[in-house]
Amino acid sequence: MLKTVNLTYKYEDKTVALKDVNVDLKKGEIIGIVGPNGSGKTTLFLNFVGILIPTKGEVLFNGQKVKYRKKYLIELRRKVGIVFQDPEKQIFYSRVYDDVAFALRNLGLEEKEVEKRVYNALKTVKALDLENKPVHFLSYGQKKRVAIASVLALDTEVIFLDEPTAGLDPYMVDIIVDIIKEIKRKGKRVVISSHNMDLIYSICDYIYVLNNGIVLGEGRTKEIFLQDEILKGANLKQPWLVRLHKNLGIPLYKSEEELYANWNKIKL
Amino acid sequence: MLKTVNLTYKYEDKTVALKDVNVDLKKGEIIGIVGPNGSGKTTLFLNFVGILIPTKGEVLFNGQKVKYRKKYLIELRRKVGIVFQDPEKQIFYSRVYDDVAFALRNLGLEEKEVEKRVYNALKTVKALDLENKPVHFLSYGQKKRVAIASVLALDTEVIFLDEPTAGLDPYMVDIIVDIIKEIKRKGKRVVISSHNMDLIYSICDYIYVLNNGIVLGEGRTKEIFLQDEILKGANLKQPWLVRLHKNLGIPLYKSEEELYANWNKIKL
Amino acid sequence: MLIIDKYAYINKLKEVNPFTKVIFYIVALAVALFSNNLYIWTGIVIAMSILIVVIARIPLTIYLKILTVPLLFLVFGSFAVLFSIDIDKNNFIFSLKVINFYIGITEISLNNTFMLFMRSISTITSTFFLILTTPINDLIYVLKLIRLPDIFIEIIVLTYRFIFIFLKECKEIYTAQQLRFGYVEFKNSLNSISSLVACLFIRVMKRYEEMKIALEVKGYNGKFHM
Amino acid sequence: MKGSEEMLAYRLIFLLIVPLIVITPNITFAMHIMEGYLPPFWAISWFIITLPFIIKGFYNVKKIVKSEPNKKMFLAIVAAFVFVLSALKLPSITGSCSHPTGVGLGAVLFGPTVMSFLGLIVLLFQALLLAHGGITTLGANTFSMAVIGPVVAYGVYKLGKKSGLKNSVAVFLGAALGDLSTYVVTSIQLALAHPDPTGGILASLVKFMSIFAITQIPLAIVEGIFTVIVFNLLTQY
Repeated sequence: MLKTVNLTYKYEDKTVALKDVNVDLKKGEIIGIVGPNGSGKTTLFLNFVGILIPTKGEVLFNGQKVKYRKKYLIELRRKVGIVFQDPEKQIFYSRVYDDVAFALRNLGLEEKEVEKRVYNALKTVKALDLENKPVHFLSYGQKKRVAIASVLALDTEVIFLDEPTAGLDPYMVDIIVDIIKEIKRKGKRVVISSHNMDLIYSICDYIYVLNNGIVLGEGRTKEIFLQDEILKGANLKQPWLVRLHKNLGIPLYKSEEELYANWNKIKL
Repeated sequence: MLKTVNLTYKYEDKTVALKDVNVDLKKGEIIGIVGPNGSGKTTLFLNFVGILIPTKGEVLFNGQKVKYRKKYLIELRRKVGIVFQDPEKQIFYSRVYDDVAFALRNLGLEEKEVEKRVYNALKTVKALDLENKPVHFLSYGQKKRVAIASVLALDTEVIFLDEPTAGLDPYMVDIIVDIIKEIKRKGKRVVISSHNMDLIYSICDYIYVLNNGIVLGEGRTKEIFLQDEILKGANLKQPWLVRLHKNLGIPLYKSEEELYANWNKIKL
Repeated sequence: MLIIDKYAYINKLKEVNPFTKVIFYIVALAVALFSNNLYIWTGIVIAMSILIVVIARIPLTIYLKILTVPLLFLVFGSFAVLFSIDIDKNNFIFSLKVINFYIGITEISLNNTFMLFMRSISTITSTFFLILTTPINDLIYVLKLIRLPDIFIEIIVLTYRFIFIFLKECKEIYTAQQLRFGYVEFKNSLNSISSLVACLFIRVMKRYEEMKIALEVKGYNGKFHM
Repeated sequence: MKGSEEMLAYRLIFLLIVPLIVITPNITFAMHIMEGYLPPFWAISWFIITLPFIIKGFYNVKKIVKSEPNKKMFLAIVAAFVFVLSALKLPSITGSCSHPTGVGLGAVLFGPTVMSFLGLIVLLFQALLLAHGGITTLGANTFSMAVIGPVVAYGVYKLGKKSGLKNSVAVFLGAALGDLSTYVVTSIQLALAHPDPTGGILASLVKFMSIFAITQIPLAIVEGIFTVIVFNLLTQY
């Protein structure tokens, strides 16, 4: 699996973006990375996929140090994929099919295999009907799904999703959540960064809290969101289920369905 | 005040973006326009400020039909301002001060008046310290505040905010909420579009629900969010306070503080 | 946003094989360009208009609207061809004296202008047939068939994608400026349009940096496959 | 009798020139020769004349792309940028609008050799997406806008810099003269294709040039100023 060991990353102008970060993806199946804007989430992701090279410390993949040679990186990225926040910046073709096929063709896969994978990926994100539409006619949510499909097609073991629900309406958010659950069901590991604490709380099982490039805290979802100082340190809010627990003394539930199911017990 | 009467807007290619829309800003002090991506919210805003000209129906300003002459539009836009979602596309100058002064200078205001207004606006958005910073060093949240300040400087009677909290972390969202409340306190009318139902629920007093260019429903905040069919028709979710009310039968509160304050009564 | 592009994807002839359409277009264009026959030209104009409006179902209003641009050009551009200046009045079939010379129309220029007008309008309607019924993505497929160099096609593919991104950005920036009175008079208009372009340029370059990362992640190795 | 005929003539000229001034910039044709406007001989000739420049540009592009594959995307970004630029409206003194050619800005920012190849692509998209220019006139338009314009703009800019002119003056001259040279070439192309029946090519050239002088000199000046402001803004970043 993938992890960082004392990862420090400085920009060219010496500002520290990440400092002694230890993140281990083994710890959860859907891992949440939370922190305010500019806390270093995206920089961390870029270190994980070998786009940025750590200034100090390292990234380990299956126990081995990641090597920054072209060949090694190609292999790494067959195992580790990333979907960036803005779909417009990762879609290069105006034909949806060609765009989802892009990475596969770069790997030199046979056209038959490419086709199978493209359709599978489009099916997973429920976008099979978009195949023949030009990208510039797609809505933001549709583009987002196409961007996710391009990475799914690679069939990586790990997928990083940077703000997968930013700018989407509640219905689209649900669709993305379904896709994430589907990816997990296929046995892949998912890492999500998001500002939506309710979303993170409901789907992640392990959380890292980041601020100013430092990991302020980590832990299983329910535990970490109970630690006020850590959240405050990162200017974050608790999910509403946690706030209810804190303010009203009712038990902490992972989902609202759980709360509803146990409501009678609470009332008594 | 501003309102639309049977406003229909068709794009050049004849697709209908808005159909018989009646929105009256008199109905609330902070008005929420909710609906999924592509439901016509932004198109509606652009009709309100005279950028788009209705295909049928009209926009009334203080009881008069809006006229699409240059002079009239200048007057209209001195009274009605709009802040778009992406701040990057509304900041044209590299110095914050110059950018906030842009509209004022275009109107030919005296430099002394310009200065007063710029500082006032920057103060309202808590960005006085950014005055001399080059824009490209600002964070996303800071740019958002500068974009809001540029419109506040015009001292309009109405301000439209298109997705004011999209992409912001929870802390920044709170700051924006404070700014919105401050704007309201100054006696201005605020119209917000947002996907964040909890936000809309907590700060708006009147809501229009839009889908496919049609107003599916309107009403005072508490009432509209109780109407399941309308929300479902627009693929929207209820705010969690409303969900609690619906699923657990506890009274409907406008804010979580209210819920906490009344908790003992509920328990009994 | 670009109305021609929009209809290229939704017209009723979209599904016709693009190669067939391109061949048909080239033949029509060649005939229109090389012939000198009024009837052939008229025939082409009528045939293309029927194909566009009746068969492909492009709304007549839209068709006429996009035709007005070249028509205006044609009308005004033809003045220079139509009128001549001479000191001898007898060369003209119609003329007016201006100070010491005559401005007028000769029989040849009248004939030339008319022929020019007809040739233009028949090639224009031919081109309109192609661009209104064939999406760029289909044309790119044809370019591949005729084995145009890869780099050429790849740059076309990418440019096509970027045009829409930048147009949208440009429009949004323009609207924001317009709402802040950026275009109320000549001087500030010029300043605003300049800052729009500068702003767009900065964004474009930033986007390039960000897209390079996306390219690398996707294992780009120097070729945009199709 | 004679007097009234003269009056009529002045009125006629007035009637011709006023709409030209008002409409020309609005419909932006001045820089593009429209579809079918050149007879076959000239349409083909200009393709042949332009071809070597395109091939040269193509090989330059190939070389750039080979040493730096990411530049492929960069070139497309530049092409799209220039396309969008040419779809913008520049304000003009008469109150109407015109589109910048972007020739000067593009040439000064990215160099002239690349522009000849990218110019072809931009013109192709203008013909396909906007119905500006045309397929039969693509050769002629590429020659005036993508070959001559950028070379003049870049040459004047470099020369200006070398002879110690202020940067903004050099940019202005480059952009404005690049613009004008495009129009001069366009006039020549039109005059060659449509010689005056009484005065020949030269008379025809005078006619086309005088139309462009009325409409394009102010526009070239505006484009020059525009390019300078853009340039200054960019250096602030």
